[in-house]
Amino acid sequence: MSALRFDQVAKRYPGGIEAVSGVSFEVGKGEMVVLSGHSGAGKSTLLRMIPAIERPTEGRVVVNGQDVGKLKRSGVAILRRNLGVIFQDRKLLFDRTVFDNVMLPLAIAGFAPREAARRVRAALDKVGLLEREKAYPIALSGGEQQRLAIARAVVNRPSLLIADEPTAHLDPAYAHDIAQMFRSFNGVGVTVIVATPDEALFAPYGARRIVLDHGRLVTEEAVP
Amino acid sequence: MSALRFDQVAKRYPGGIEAVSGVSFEVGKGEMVVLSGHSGAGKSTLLRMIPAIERPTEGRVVVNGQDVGKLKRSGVAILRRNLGVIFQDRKLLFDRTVFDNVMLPLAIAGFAPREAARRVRAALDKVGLLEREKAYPIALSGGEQQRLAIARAVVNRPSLLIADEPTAHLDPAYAHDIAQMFRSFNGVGVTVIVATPDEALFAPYGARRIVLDHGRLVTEEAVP
Amino acid sequence: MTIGNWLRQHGKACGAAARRIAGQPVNTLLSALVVGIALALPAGGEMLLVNFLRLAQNVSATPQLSIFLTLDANKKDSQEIDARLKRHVLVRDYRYVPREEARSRLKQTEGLAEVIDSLPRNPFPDAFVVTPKGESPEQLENLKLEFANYPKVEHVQLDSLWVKRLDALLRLGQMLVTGLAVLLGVALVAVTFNTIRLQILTQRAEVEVSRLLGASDAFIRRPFFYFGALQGLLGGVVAWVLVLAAAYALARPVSRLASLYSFNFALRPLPLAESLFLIAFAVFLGWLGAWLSVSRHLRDIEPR
Amino acid sequence: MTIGNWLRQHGKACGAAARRIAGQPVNTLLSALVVGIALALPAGGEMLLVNFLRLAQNVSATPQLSIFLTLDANKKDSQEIDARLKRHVLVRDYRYVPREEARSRLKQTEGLAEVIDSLPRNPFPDAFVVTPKGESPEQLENLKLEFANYPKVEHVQLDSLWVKRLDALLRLGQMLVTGLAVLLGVALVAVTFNTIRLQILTQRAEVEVSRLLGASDAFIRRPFFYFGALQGLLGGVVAWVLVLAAAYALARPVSRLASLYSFNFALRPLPLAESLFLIAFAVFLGWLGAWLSVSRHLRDIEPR
Ligand SMILES: Nc1ncnc2c1ncn2[C@@H]1O[C@H](COP(=O)(O)OP(=O)(O)OP(=O)(O)O)[C@@H](O)[C@H]1O
Ligand SMILES: Nc1ncnc2c1ncn2[C@@H]1O[C@H](COP(=O)(O)OP(=O)(O)OP(=O)(O)O)[C@@H](O)[C@H]1O
Ligand SMILES: [Mg+2]
Ligand SMILES: [Mg+2]
Repeated sequence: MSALRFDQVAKRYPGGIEAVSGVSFEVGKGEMVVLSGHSGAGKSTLLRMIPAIERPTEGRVVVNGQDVGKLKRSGVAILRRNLGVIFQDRKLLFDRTVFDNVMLPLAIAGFAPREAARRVRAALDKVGLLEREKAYPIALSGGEQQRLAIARAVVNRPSLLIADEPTAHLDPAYAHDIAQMFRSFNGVGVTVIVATPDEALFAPYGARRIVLDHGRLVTEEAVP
Repeated sequence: MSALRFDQVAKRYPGGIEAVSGVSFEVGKGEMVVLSGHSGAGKSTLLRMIPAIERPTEGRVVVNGQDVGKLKRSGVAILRRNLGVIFQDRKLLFDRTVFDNVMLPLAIAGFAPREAARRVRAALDKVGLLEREKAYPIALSGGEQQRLAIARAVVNRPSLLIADEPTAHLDPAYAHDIAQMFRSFNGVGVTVIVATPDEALFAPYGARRIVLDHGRLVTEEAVP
Repeated sequence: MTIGNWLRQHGKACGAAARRIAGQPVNTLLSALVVGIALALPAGGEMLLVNFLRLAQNVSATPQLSIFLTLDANKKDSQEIDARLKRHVLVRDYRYVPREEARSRLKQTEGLAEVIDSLPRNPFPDAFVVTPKGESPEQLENLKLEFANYPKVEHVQLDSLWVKRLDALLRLGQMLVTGLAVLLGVALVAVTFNTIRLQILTQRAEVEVSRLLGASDAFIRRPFFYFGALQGLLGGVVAWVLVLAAAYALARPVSRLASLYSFNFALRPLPLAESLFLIAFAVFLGWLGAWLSVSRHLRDIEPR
Repeated sequence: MTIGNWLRQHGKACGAAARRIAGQPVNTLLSALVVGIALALPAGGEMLLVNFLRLAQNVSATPQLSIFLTLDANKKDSQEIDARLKRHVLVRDYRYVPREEARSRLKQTEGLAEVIDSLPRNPFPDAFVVTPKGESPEQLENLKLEFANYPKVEHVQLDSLWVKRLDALLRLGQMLVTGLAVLLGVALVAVTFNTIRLQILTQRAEVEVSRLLGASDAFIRRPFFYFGALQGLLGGVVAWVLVLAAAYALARPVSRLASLYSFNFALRPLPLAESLFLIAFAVFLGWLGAWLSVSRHLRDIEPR
């Protein structure tokens, strides 16, 4: 069973725009995939269909054997709890501290407070924000906010990690750190799918390449 | 008289972090400057002091001959009306259409509706979003939102344009277009100051380089 | 800024507020209902009170003096007193109550009808009921003494218990209505204050971005003021409708009650001038709530 | 989910709501004031009504029959009737009113004192005032006929005008209080509904992000329910305080009014059971408003 399978998926937005058309591909468990393409190619749309934020208008998206399009409300909630997602616009909560932002997925999953706090600190440490745990996101620089979003996505130890341009706003040095971090998640068995305009960044880690162009899949190959 | 002058400027945030220390430089009228530095180096902080979003804790920031730190509330409002700013987090209004987002600065400046609409369309056309004028920002891809923010910043034809990572979320092709666009603004006399992790992008246009490191100015030179 | 420009800015702010209100019909209706109810209660109370005062004025605005003749007074004696009263400068009005009328009036008093019927003969004397011109206690006391010295006058009585009762009732009513008005005025301002506060919070991004783009404080505040005032306007109209409805609903039981007290009385709804005042007041309160809220909450939103 | 987990989740939601409320003291106070005022008015009205009913019950819960003897009835005749009444199974209670007492009672009636004094002799007969056991109109009518056939009885009178008046007054009062309660209940739910709506809007980002991270509907709704209920609780307490204050403020004028009608009457504040009910009801209304609002507005917030 693959971790993720797209099966002739199309997404037409109400406005009439077909952001994704006839896309089929498969991601095996423990694989690392880089999704690239021009701005507006449909990368975010494609990624948003995995946690059922958008539903495909045609075809099927299958995550861990479940057809996402057929899930009920409660099924969607459970699915999301088991994914790690880094959104393109980060979706941080500006009225909660750095610590509480990372705590949120654990609170939702119902972790005991002590264990949750331990995990939050571990995740913050990994992205270099442990010292800022009491700060509010507004006091973070763009790159720090990006790292906060990453910490929140991985705190739950998801088996599938989805990242939409996780290295935007990061200088090359930090971007490499982040890529390295994803690589290490991948190394312990996490399936990773990353959309990025900068596919070269992930090249050293032997990620598979998927390229979109105007919603269509044009390339699917291992990074050279 | 220079367009912009920093005079031994330091900014210490309430938390105790000194984001900018003893920075002095000058930007002449019609110049184009690229500001770079690692994540958290203080680029955004520095740029935010120009429209008085942050006030320096030491030193002076002088814009068009005015000491920004000494401006009253109404003075700040007038100053801001005459700047074009692209914020790192874009600050779009998600409950207004693309058209209305770009209209806002003109409404604030009190333009007559017809002239304002003409200018809005011209600005949207320049960033390739004219067809999407009736859409809401949520229906735009990351890169499209970025271009919308650019259109809003230039619609008022400011004499000083401040851009904080304007090419984040843009694929290289679009990033070059945007850089080219800034170049053309600069060509008609607009002073431009851009923070970007990707200074190479602006190299072909002969922009001056300013590099920050942990809040200190380390390099100030023409791009080679 | 030119005048045209100024007008345009205000028109825009008002339009924006109106659109925001029209865009959420259910919530607008609910808010208007709350404001309307809050206003309708003191307004309705005031209406009842005004009606009651009108009734009271008809019934016994000025105290009256009753002159009872002796039982042996005859027609001529009555005429003599009638003549004196006619000439008296301090008598505004008077009425002759022959002994037969006194008897039949008393018969209407509860539980007395059959007692009176059972009496072997009419025990009542002829009487005069006098409405004097002055109202001060001394004047009345003097008149009372003067009348008592008229020939064949057994006794003069100053009608005051009824006045006292009415006064106590009215004072209670006024107290209730004033309390109601104060309480609900406070509630109203609080509701608007809170609505605008939350409105500001939901428009936080808009306020922040406008500030960043150089909007003046006036520019940012204006739509909120219009919002508050419009909400007040709607509430005022609802209040007016409620008061009207209450007047209709109460008309029946009130006039039945009045008839039990042998009054002929119909509830009058709020007159036009007061209706307009009610609505204007609602607009003012809405504006006030908006102003307080904006003063308190808008400064907090600084761009960052 | 284990029970400990469930408890923890509820505790957290309640804590979050409490923190949100405590974090904005001025606004919380204002909301509580609005809810409190809205609740206090019908509660206060009910208190007045309950007091009034109590008074009414004392005064004339059951109608009475007055038996007037003929003027020539002597002591023996009275004793005969007294004996019959004592034996009568349908008589709960009765009282002998000698003609002297009738005369002095009538003297207390406004404007009659001097008339009575001026009468050459006491025009009143001896009388009995009877409180019957039954209350149905036919029973009373039968009793009336029976008493009328007793020897030396001039007339029997059924006391009913007073009852009718009281009934009309009470019906008016009940109508006002019910109207008030309905109006203000609606206002209250509307206020909570609106507060929660705006609360949801201001927490839009939080709701959206929680959804994205896989929070269940219950998880998201819970804090809003607690928020509504807590706000209701505060409002209920304010309402209770207001009613208490009103009871104090009204005590004076009410008992003065009562004394003018020769009643000895003191306003009693809300009893404990009803105070608790008031507060519980406030909590319920707050919860209801939150529930309605959440049902309507929360689904709209879908992550995008
Ligand atoms: N909610 C929506 N409604 C309508 N159109 C949408 C919506 N979301 C995205 N689109 C459109 O679909 C197309 C693909 O958008 P998408 O966000 O998937 O692109 P992307 O590859 O992520 O681009 P970027 O690199 O700029 O983020 C774009 O043209 C965008 O305008
Ligand atoms: N409001 C604030 N309060 C406290 N600290 C802040 C605040 N804003 C920024 N900082 C801190 O100041 C330092 C500089 O931040 P700044 O946003 O200027 O960096 P930057 O160069 O723009 O970085 P990036 O490229 O990641 O956006 C960072 O360490 C950041 O955490
Ligand atoms: Mg995207
Ligand atoms: Mg920055």
